[in-house]
Amino acid sequence: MEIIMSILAGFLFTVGLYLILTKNLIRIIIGSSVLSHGAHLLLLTMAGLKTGAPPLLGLEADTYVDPLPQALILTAIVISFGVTSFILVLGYRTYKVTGAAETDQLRGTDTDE
Amino acid sequence: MTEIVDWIVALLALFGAAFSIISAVGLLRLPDIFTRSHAATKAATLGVLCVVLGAFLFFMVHTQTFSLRFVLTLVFVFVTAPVGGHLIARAAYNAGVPLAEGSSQDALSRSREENRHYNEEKNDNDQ
Amino acid sequence: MKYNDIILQTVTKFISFLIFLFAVYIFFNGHQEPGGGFIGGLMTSAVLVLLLLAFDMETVRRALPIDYKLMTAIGLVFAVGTGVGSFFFSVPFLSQTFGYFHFPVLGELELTTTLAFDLGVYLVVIGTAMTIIQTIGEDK
Amino acid sequence: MSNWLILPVLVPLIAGIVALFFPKHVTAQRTWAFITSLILIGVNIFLLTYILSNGIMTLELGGWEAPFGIVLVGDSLAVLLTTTTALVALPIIYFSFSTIGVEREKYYYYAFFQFLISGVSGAFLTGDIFNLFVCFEVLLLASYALIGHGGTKTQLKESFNYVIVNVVSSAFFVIGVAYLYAVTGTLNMAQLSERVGEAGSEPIITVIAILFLIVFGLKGALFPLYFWLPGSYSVPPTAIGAIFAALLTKVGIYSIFRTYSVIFNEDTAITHTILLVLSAVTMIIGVIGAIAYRDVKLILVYNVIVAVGFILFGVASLNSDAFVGAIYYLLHDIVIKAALFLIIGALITAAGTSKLSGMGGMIKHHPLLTWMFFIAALALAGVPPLGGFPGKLMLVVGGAEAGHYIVVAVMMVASLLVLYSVIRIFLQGFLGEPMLTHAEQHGSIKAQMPPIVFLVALSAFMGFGAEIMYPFVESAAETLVNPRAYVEAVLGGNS
Amino acid sequence: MILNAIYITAATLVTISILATLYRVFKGPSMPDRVIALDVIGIQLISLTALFCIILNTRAFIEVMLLLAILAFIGTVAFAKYIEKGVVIEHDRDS
Amino acid sequence: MFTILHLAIIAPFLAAVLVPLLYKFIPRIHTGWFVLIVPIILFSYFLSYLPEVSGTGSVMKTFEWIPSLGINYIAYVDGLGLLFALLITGIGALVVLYSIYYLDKHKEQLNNFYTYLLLFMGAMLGLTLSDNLIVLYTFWEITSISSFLLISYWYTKEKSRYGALKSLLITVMGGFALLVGFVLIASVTGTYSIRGILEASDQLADSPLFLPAMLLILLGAFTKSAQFPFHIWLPDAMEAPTPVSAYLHSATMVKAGIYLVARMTPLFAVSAYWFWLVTGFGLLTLIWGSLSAIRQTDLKGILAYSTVSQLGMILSMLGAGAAALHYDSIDNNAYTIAVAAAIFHLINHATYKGSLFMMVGIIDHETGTRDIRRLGGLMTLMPISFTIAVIGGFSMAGLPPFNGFLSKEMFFMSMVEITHFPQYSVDSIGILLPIVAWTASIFTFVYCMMLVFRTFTGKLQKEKLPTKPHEAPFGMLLSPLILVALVVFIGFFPNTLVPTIIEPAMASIMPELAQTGSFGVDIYFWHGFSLELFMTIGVVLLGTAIFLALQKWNKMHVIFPENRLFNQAYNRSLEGLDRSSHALMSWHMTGLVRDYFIYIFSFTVVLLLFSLFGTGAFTIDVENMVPVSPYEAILSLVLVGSSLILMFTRSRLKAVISLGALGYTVALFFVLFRAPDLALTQLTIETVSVTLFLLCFYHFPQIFDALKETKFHAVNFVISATVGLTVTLIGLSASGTRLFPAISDYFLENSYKEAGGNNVVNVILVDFRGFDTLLEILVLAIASLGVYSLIKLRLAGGENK
Repeated sequence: MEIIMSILAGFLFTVGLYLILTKNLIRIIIGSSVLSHGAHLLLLTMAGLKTGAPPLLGLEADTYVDPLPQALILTAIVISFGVTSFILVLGYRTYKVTGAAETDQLRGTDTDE
Repeated sequence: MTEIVDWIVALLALFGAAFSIISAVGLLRLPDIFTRSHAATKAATLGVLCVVLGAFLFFMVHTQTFSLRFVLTLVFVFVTAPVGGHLIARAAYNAGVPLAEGSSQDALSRSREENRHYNEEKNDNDQ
Repeated sequence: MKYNDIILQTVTKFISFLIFLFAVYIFFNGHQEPGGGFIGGLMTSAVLVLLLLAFDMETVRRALPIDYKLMTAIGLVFAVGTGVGSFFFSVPFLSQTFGYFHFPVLGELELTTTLAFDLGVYLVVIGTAMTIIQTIGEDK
Repeated sequence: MSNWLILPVLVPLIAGIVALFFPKHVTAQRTWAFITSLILIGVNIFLLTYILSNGIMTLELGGWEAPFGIVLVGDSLAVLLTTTTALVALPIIYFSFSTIGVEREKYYYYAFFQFLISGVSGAFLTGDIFNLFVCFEVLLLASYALIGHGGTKTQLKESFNYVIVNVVSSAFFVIGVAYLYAVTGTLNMAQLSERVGEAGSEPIITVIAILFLIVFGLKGALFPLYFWLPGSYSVPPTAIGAIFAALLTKVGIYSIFRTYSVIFNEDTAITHTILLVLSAVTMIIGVIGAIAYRDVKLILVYNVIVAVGFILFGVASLNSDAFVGAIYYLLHDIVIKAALFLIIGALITAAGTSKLSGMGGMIKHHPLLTWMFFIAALALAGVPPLGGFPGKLMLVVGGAEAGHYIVVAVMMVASLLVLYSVIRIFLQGFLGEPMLTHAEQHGSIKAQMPPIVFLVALSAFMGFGAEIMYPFVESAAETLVNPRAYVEAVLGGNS
Repeated sequence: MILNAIYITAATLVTISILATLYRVFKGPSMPDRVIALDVIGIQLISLTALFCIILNTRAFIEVMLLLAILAFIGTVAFAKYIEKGVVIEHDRDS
Repeated sequence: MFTILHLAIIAPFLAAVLVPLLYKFIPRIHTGWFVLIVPIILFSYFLSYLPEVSGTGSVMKTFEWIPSLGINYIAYVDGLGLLFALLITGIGALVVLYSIYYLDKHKEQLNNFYTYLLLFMGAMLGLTLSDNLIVLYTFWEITSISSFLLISYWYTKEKSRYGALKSLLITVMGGFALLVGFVLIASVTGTYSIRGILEASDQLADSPLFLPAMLLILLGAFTKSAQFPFHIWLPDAMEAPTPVSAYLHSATMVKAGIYLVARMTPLFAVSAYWFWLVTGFGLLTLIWGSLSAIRQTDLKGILAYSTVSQLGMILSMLGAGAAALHYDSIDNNAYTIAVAAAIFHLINHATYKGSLFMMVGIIDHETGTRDIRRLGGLMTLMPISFTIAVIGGFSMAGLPPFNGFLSKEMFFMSMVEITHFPQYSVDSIGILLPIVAWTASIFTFVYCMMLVFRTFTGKLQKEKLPTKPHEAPFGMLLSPLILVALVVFIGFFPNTLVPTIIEPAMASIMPELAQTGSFGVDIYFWHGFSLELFMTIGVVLLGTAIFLALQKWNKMHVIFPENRLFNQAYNRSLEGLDRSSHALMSWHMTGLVRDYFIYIFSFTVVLLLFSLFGTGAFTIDVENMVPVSPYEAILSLVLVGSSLILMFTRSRLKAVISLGALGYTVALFFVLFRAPDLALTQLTIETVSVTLFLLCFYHFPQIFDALKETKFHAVNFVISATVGLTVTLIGLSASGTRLFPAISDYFLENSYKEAGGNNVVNVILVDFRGFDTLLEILVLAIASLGVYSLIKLRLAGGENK
């Protein structure tokens, strides 16, 4: 399973980065979202996919899975939500103000004023 | 007792899975959006009903807990699935998605004419 | 022509109340079962989003006149406040404590300072999600 | 007592939160920001002196013992940096009063600013690698908000690139943490240090070290990861550009300092060679950039990159002299970059353009500004006895000690070209035929002078008063050379 | 043991149907088709989660099921409104 | 301790701070008068040191500045230092006096001028009176900078700025070399104190760093002293006001290099490289400078090249003097004469060159031009100036009875003497040395004659002069008159200088020899019909011939075409640097974020894969892995499928739908891996995000729907796939190398006991790692406020439509 998960994470990275490498703003934003999914899955995998109960002590199981990475991923998910929403708005503001839907239209800092 | 329930649960699970498959096949094979919507909502809800019921029984027997949340889930699915199906179908119709070729009549054709101007998002519909 | 979303709106009225209760439940139960401030907050925002979807910005605003930016700030105050308290008790920053109290009607209940912290999280999450959605929605 | 250690993070945090409640009262916002920055400086200086006499200070947040909870570690290096941060924040805030514009001030400018400071201080203090990530996100989000703040065309053009690059680097940060956790099973830097030490020269750790180098290099604008920097630092208003140039890359560099001295100190052959080569190339590419452009902002921005190379050269040299040099340089660079950005901001205000070709003879109407720039430029190039010198000297000493003569030579050439690049601004912008008569001046810069003078004086103090700073710098370098003390302070030496 | 095998088979079947539904998301041809497919995926996910609960013998995911039900609905509504009107949240419906 | 000596040294700096105030508040009095006090007081103060340092004495006062870095301000007055201190303050006083008349108080920005000048004076004093190398270096850089400021004093002139930049770049380059050289020395000897280093000189001599350190220090000295080929900055520095030239280029700035060479002689003179480099470059500069001087038409240009040339001469003498250090005692050590000659000439050069510069300044001031093609016949109009010019010029040419003659004789003598030196193969090729010296002297004679006669004799061309020429006011003539008086005085009574100044200075240069007795220097006009005398006569005869011939042809440029090789090299390299760096930058800084990512990812991948396989870190550990269930495999396919849709879709709505599907699948994976909280969060966030995407789509344009240019991009794919592969490989290796147990058991154990929570993940979030969460909600808050201000705050310069 670790192999599959690692490959999956790698695959999500591939897709995310491929999208980021395109010039289209929306695709880039979506790419960043995919990328963070990949990172989260990898973090989960790296913590070890131990068999055990979910870390709820109320279940009174013998073994539990590692709760720490879950907390970390939760933090990371929430952060990437914040970032994604910001970048989304940034993207459309950029489009509205500069008229650029592709990053190659965002070149040149000195054409202002 | 537990054994029997377990078998029932297994059976329910299989049924649910079968419904699920049916709905998926329906979704794949049926000719247009409206018929597909039918397959989706009907079959899937039934599938979910079976499986969740199974789980409900399973835990009732194994952990002696009666979890209201299973029921709540079912209620939710049953309340929302038709509304969702309705909304999409209406949206599809208003967005001008064509009916299957064999459809005999389009009951809402007049209202569709009136709604032309809402269809600016054509590009969303595949090329 | 206008669409009437009677079906949607009726269902929403019913459902959103249920979800909200569920969200509050999940929030309070977060220390023992899956849930907590984040999920509770997000679910509450989901309710609000549903309301916005079914009705419209103005209607919802009239029904719930909340400044979500302020809500975010208040949430932060809650979260930071539990930490600042530690200065007065000379325990490390953000130390949380809990105890079991007996209440007349409810019986034995656990009360923790983390609840205040989590409430902060809850408020911030709602505030954030709704500020974002509202500002985008309002943008012409 | 140890709770004091949270204050460098908490003070700006609370300041920012409180500022959220009255966004439209500009005067109140200003006063509040100013007062809290003053408090922040006081707190930091107190901590600094306290640490110097009592040794490394730790704060186990929430009262959870060290490897399990999050621990803040205040060693000299960290607190020196937070202090410098506070010292730079104050003048920049003051500078903002007159330059940033009331509109921006009404839209949470000071709150973002304070959150940025909070995140930066947190990144300096934290002793937990994941918490470092979170602190990074705080400062990044604040920087995203600031870089696009106001939403002018140029700003938006660059902010998107900036944000997306940092999003990618954050993703890499997360997977770096993931790998590290897989191999070592912990997040606490002190315990990481121990465990990596026990593991010996495990090759996978080297790979992870390099991944972290890339992640921090991206934040720190190391070659070849600096591409995002020039655009994004040159577009926002001066005050924002100043705080970015002063602090943001430094956080990345600090993280390299920290991780490479505390955690990845076992197998240095590969990592530090890479670091050495990269630092040299970074210097070169930075000066090339600084020379290539005729836009004052861009010239300065590329100088930010040069400094990155200089400082990392100290890390790559791996001896205590080099570390002393790197820390001196790092601290001074924070101050001088802020100063130069503010000066350039005032210059642009006065000249109405950022192009060198459009300005000249500023000395005629703005002699004080001229001399401030001149001194700052010399300090930047490391001309004694100004503030840049002790750092540069010790870097050379350390580099020579380590036998990296070629890089020392590169560094000297780079310094010369740095001087060339800024002196050109002086010659064309400040000297030369005045382009504008007094009546044509584009705006008064009187209100902008106090922070500039303060920062330049601070920079000069860092040169003349190098002796006063030395004990702090030395003990900071000590923790880098010998991370044992750090580990023991955190883990209590018993685990 | 055989029970477990049955559960796993059921789970596998449901996953296969998800995969099939995903094909509909991919294929379209119209946007509402995709949305319907997504809605179905949501519902199938509920089934799958319930099966996981059984397989893993844990009650931990009941909330997940409930949430899936809620969110699938919200998602569907949002998509439907978007397709129909181009705008998800109206500013003021009465004006 | 901070003593009066320290105070004296930095006094000019303190005065420099006062100057702007004086200028501002007492505008009626020429600021120069106030400034004049400083060098006069200092001069008399340093005179008081004469008795103390006579012989081998010295005074040392330590002020601890940055002791931790080994930087102490040690003021050290010995013969050499005092000589310079007196020159600096003495000539300084005269220059200030001169400038009071030269610079108009209404037209000039005197505050700037005197601030720079005082800065410079202080720097020179500090430089020559410091025992600590770093402090010396500090002052060294300040001289470069203040001379930069002085040269660019008339800042509106393009040429001033050009000259200033040139001198700054060249001298600072030398300065940096010097710094590294000092550091190298200190890394061997462990101290920055010159005293200490001299004591450890044996240690240094054996070190492999000896040669690099020496070369670096020489580079510093040569650039400062305008030695070939670094002399190019000096002629351009003539753009400075003439008092500045008189000061910097006669007595101070350029002599700093000489000072350094003299200072370092005891340390490095044991090396053959030192001998040949110093002597060789000195002579090369001497001849190059004198040849170049002839080509000049600008009076100051002539003086500039003459300075270059004379400096070369002094340096060559110092180089030759290195031979003396190969002997243990003064007896039978004929080479000490070279050192004596060097010091003597140093003083002489300061006197006559100072007066000549001032004379040129007067001419410039009174006639409005310095071009010798327009000048001529001023003798009758400006008799006093003419006298000054004659004395100064003849002294420079080496004619009796002036001091220049004496030192020139000694120069010849030492050059002849050095050919007898038995080492370094001087006996074979050394014969070149006197020949070069002699040839150069001929040209020196020629340009001196040009200077004097082309200006003052011949026909007066009034129509070519911008202003009507007349003699300068007395105040302006005073300083040069004092200097020429010195020229004459020293010429007649050279031996007054010997015990007071020359011998103590020699003792500093040759400290070990000085221990063995007196140098016994005796300078006199007539020492029989020696070789030197014939050399001088030859110089005069041939020089006169050439001068007259040149006079007749008047086309010296035909014989000596203007050679601007090194200037062009400098200009071209700066231009080239500018252009190529611009080209390089615009080539790779395309402004396109995709390109940047390509660079970044390529770099990342190369580095990571290299280290992964290079160090043998790659392992796969199949042992401890969790088995795969069929539905897990299929679920993975779902994930792959939905991301593939994302990758190739052309419709943004399709993209968002599949993004939603992807997110839901990820949530399901969280369920699979027993993370209920994660699954819940992921689901809600995914839904809210999808809503957000849909909301934002309203604001994106219609054309945006069909995502343009979606054709498969092979390069992008290869790069992203490699990154993905790397991530996978490292992931496999990392999960295959679990070295330690995770710390998480603690959380499981203590979650209920200590924190009262059963949901460990939640307890970690709000309690164990509550700080993370605190900052995390801060992130959220910033994001929302950021979004708010992005949308609501629209400043001018935004919004296209």
